Amino acid sequence: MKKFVNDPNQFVPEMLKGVALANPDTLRYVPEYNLIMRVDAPSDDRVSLIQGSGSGHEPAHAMIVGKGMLDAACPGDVFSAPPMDYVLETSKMLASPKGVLHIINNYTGDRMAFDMGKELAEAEGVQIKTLLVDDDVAVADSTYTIGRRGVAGNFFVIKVVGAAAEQGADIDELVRLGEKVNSVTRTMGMALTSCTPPAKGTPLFDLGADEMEMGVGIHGEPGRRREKLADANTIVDELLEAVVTDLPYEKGDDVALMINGLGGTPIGELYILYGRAFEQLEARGIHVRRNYVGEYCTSLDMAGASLTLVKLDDEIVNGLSAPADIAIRTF
Amino acid sequence: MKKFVNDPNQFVPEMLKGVALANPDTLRYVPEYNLIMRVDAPSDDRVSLIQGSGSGHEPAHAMIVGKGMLDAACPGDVFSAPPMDYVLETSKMLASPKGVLHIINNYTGDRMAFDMGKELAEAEGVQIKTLLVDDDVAVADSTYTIGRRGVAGNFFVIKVVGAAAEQGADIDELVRLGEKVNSVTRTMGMALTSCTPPAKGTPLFDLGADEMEMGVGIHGEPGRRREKLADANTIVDELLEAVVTDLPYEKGDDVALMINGLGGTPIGELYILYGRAFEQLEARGIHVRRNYVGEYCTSLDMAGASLTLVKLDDEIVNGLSAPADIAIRTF
Amino acid sequence: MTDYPLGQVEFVVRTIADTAVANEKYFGDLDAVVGDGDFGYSLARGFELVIRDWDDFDRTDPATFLRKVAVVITSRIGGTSGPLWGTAFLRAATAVTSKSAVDGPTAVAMLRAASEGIATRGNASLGDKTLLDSLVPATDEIERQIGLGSDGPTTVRAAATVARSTAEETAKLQARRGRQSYTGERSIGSVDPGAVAVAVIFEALADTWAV
Amino acid sequence: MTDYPLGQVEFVVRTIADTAVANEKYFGDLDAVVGDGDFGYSLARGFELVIRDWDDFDRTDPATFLRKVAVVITSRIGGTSGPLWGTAFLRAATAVTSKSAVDGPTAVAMLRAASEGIATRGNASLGDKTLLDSLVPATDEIERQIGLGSDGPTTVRAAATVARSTAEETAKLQARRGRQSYTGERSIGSVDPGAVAVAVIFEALADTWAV
Ligand SMILES: Nc1ncnc2c1ncn2[C@@H]1O[C@H](COP(=O)(O)OP(=O)(O)O)[C@@H](O)[C@H]1O
Ligand SMILES: Nc1ncnc2c1ncn2[C@@H]1O[C@H](COP(=O)(O)OP(=O)(O)O)[C@@H](O)[C@H]1O
Ligand SMILES: [Mg+2]
Ligand SMILES: [Mg+2]
Ligand SMILES: [Mg+2]
Ligand SMILES: [Mg+2]
Repeated sequence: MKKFVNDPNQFVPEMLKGVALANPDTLRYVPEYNLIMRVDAPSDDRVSLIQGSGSGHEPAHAMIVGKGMLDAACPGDVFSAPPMDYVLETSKMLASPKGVLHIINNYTGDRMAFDMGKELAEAEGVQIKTLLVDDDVAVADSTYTIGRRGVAGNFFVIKVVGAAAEQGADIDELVRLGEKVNSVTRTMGMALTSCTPPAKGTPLFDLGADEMEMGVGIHGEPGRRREKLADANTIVDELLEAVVTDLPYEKGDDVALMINGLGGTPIGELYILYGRAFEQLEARGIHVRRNYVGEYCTSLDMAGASLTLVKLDDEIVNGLSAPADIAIRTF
Repeated sequence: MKKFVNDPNQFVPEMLKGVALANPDTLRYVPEYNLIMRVDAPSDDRVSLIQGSGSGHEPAHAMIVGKGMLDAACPGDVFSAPPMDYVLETSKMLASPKGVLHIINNYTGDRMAFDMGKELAEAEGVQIKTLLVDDDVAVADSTYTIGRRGVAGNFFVIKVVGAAAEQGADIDELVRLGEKVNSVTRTMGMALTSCTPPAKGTPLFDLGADEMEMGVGIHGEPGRRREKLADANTIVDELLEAVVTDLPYEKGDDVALMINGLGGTPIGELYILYGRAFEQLEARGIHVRRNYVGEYCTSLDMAGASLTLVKLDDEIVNGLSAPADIAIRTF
Repeated sequence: MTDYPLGQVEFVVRTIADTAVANEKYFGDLDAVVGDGDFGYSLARGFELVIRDWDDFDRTDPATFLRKVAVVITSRIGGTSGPLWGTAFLRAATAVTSKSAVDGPTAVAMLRAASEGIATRGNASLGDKTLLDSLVPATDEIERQIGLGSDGPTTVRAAATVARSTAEETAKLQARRGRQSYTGERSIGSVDPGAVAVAVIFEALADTWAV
Repeated sequence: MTDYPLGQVEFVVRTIADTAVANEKYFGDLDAVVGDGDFGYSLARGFELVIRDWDDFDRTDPATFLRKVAVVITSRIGGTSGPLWGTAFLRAATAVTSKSAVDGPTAVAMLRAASEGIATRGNASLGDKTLLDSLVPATDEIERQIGLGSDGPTTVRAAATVARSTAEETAKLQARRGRQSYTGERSIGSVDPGAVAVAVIFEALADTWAV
């Protein structure tokens, strides 16, 4: 395993500690509950936004805590939903008179932990609502599964809801806004390589030298199908076809386009994907008004990328363009 | 080769095109010379800052063109200095009455290309000065080599000089400032894995499963020595010892600390390194006043990291905290 | 089982905990085939805490003991397994409330309660390719053996045999719950990690069951 | 060489270009050992352009032709090789200025001028583990063969043999120039890519030299 790691069981706590040390003026780390929170939260004037999910998706979510985005993140271990306890304690610590909003990606484990944590926190007087993100088009919404998975699209939901929360919007308004953003957001990802969880020490799955996994999950779950490795343009075209036809996005639509790296792919390659996606969208008459090229929701060290579209309107654009102050920054 | 690539020979142009498409309001791409430039450059009020080097180090340098940083980048192919022609034409296109500043990393190929390009451009009336970056402590300054290599420290030189250029500083002042920043900046990097240039298609060198390369160059050049793979803390301590003792940085110093990912290492791991480096510096009485955790100067898809320290004073802090508007951004 | 004041209840819990810790890698590798590989890690980290706090659990009666263990599991195991296994222990506790010892029929009632808790919490039915697919048939077998008048070791060994064979048979099923379910038909061909974990636990019990 | 209006000069340039393109991978792999792996790519991309523009070069005389080729190489080959090889071609051009054909002694003068240009531009001396370490001894051998009255094919073959053996001997040297030099003593044990490229070019010339 070629990783910067000391004790694999301390991988997540050491990472969180690093994030807090790098942002002493804005973030606080509570080791008991894997909690990263704004130093100025909870606030009486603001609904508290909490996101929890497995770790290994950084910068999601521990590194997007800050003014204008999350009030707190309580990540679980790598690729595991946080224990119910973390949800409960985080909800209590972040309790605001305006309420607490749980923003969760649609996975069984996360939903169970948040459901149980919510119930217990409510019993202690905390007001809580839930926002589910399920933007992944790779997995069909069938009667068997619990529905689509939540992936990189959570960035857009959190960004828009975070901007409104910062303005003092009430919790029902935030739920409406978040559900709206989620409803116009679609993503599909693919993997060129597997990823290696630190505690496992070996790749999660095997991909042949000439294979790729289309529709891979952000926890390395297999996707739609394994295909023969293709060139960058072919990959973009396939992702785009799946995403565009799903909502569908139509001629004349204004969209945000995200090319999200999965952790092991350098940014130069992401811009190659971006160029192709931009041109293909223009050819379909779909206009890219905002773009996001980089890492937003990763799968540890996986080489691969996901493509997200968000259909824009004025309300969403306002939220996306609002300032925010999080750990991920350039200067 | 697990990469997003179409024709490997078009890797760099396609990437540059993507960058320009993602920043239509601020950047222009001139394919003939691999040139990415600000749409508002050259300006009569501003010295033009140009950086050229091999590609494969993204975001350096094509993605740090913009207000407050570079006016243009003319990257060569992956890991190859740009041809002299690109330097010449870029210098001519960016000619400002206040002059053109070449910021280059200290490598033979880059120096030759820039020397020749400068000579020819000067013959056509362009005023040019040169700023050399050579922050890498891995390679000793001997009579044989042309001296230290320039690596991730170039970010700091460009950031501070870029801020001053934006304020209208004249070219001699920029040279003074850049040389000062360079003189208090030191870096050392290390690799957990090799990297794979797209045109080569196979890893540049072989590293055993239990080996790492200390002091690796950003073009995958071998470093000080190959060592047995160690844990994150041990690696940080070794990098830090080399960097701290080189200037040396001393008790009571205020510093900026950069943990730079080499392209294949996820940001979660970088924060583990940051936490350790921060604590070890504090233990030495050296105070981290600014931090930079992420990718600034990479080696394609190499897993690895470099550690940079900059000794701060008010002038440098001013330059580092000035705003800038480049392709790499979060929103 | 002489070390355990609460006898078989404690012995069973301890065996589950030891088995979970000892099989971290095996269970994780099973989950990596079509899942996300965290099953072994999640169980091991949670049951490690059960072992750490072992001496401090309130042992007033089996129900109290099981309830305390359930809290640790629910609150500290991440992933889907924390809520599922925690619920199972909680429901088993409820089934033994106010009894000071566990006889055969009570054991069956506890196992049934645990299965129903998992089914409810996970919205899962038999055949969905989950741990229920070995836990339920193994429980049926225990009930059958008790009806036949078998002794403890015979009963537990028979349950282990059934758990193993039904766990192996989950390979034929398509996953309809958990992360594996996203893969649709590709989940067919590999066994369910949860169902195998149940079999491994029953086998560990059978290997050491005394009376 | 009947296809070439300028005879041997053109034939040599064309052989260098063809060899560079054909050996892209080989030269790149050599550079990857202790350098940065771009040598093959850089040469190939540059000489590809020489081939592409082949018919359009001004062929007024050998010097003009070489100067035009030098501009393409200097301006379009990246890395260290662009400036070095461009300078070599430029200096060779100067050495043949105002001559309409190239005899033996002129060829030697051109090669000497090229080597000196490389040495100046790269601040390199013999023994620094660069292409000079095969180019200079090969030039010496050509001069010796001309002194012996050898014919063209014999002379070129002898030069190729010397270039190859001296290129192999660079493995013993520690690199003092170029990216390899950063590795210090670790560069000992592998041949210099530039020196080998010179040998491969001389061998290609020897294989096809007609008169
Ligand atoms: N909804 C569910 N209901 C019942 N059992 C489930 C459910 N989802 C998963 N399981 C069981 O849990 C096991 C996987 O656990 P774990 O890896 O911890 O969860 P996750 O799928 O969230 O990664 C599966 O093998 C299966 O036996
Ligand atoms: N300073 C120099 N002087 C002369 N020859 C050099 C010098 N540096 C490198 N070379 C030659 O160039 C070859 C490497 O070329 P190339 O890979 O294009 O350059 P770089 O070292 O910049 O990657 C070396 O094998 C050596 O023969
Ligand atoms: Mg999981
Ligand atoms: Mg090079
Ligand atoms: Mg799992
Ligand atoms: Mg090279």
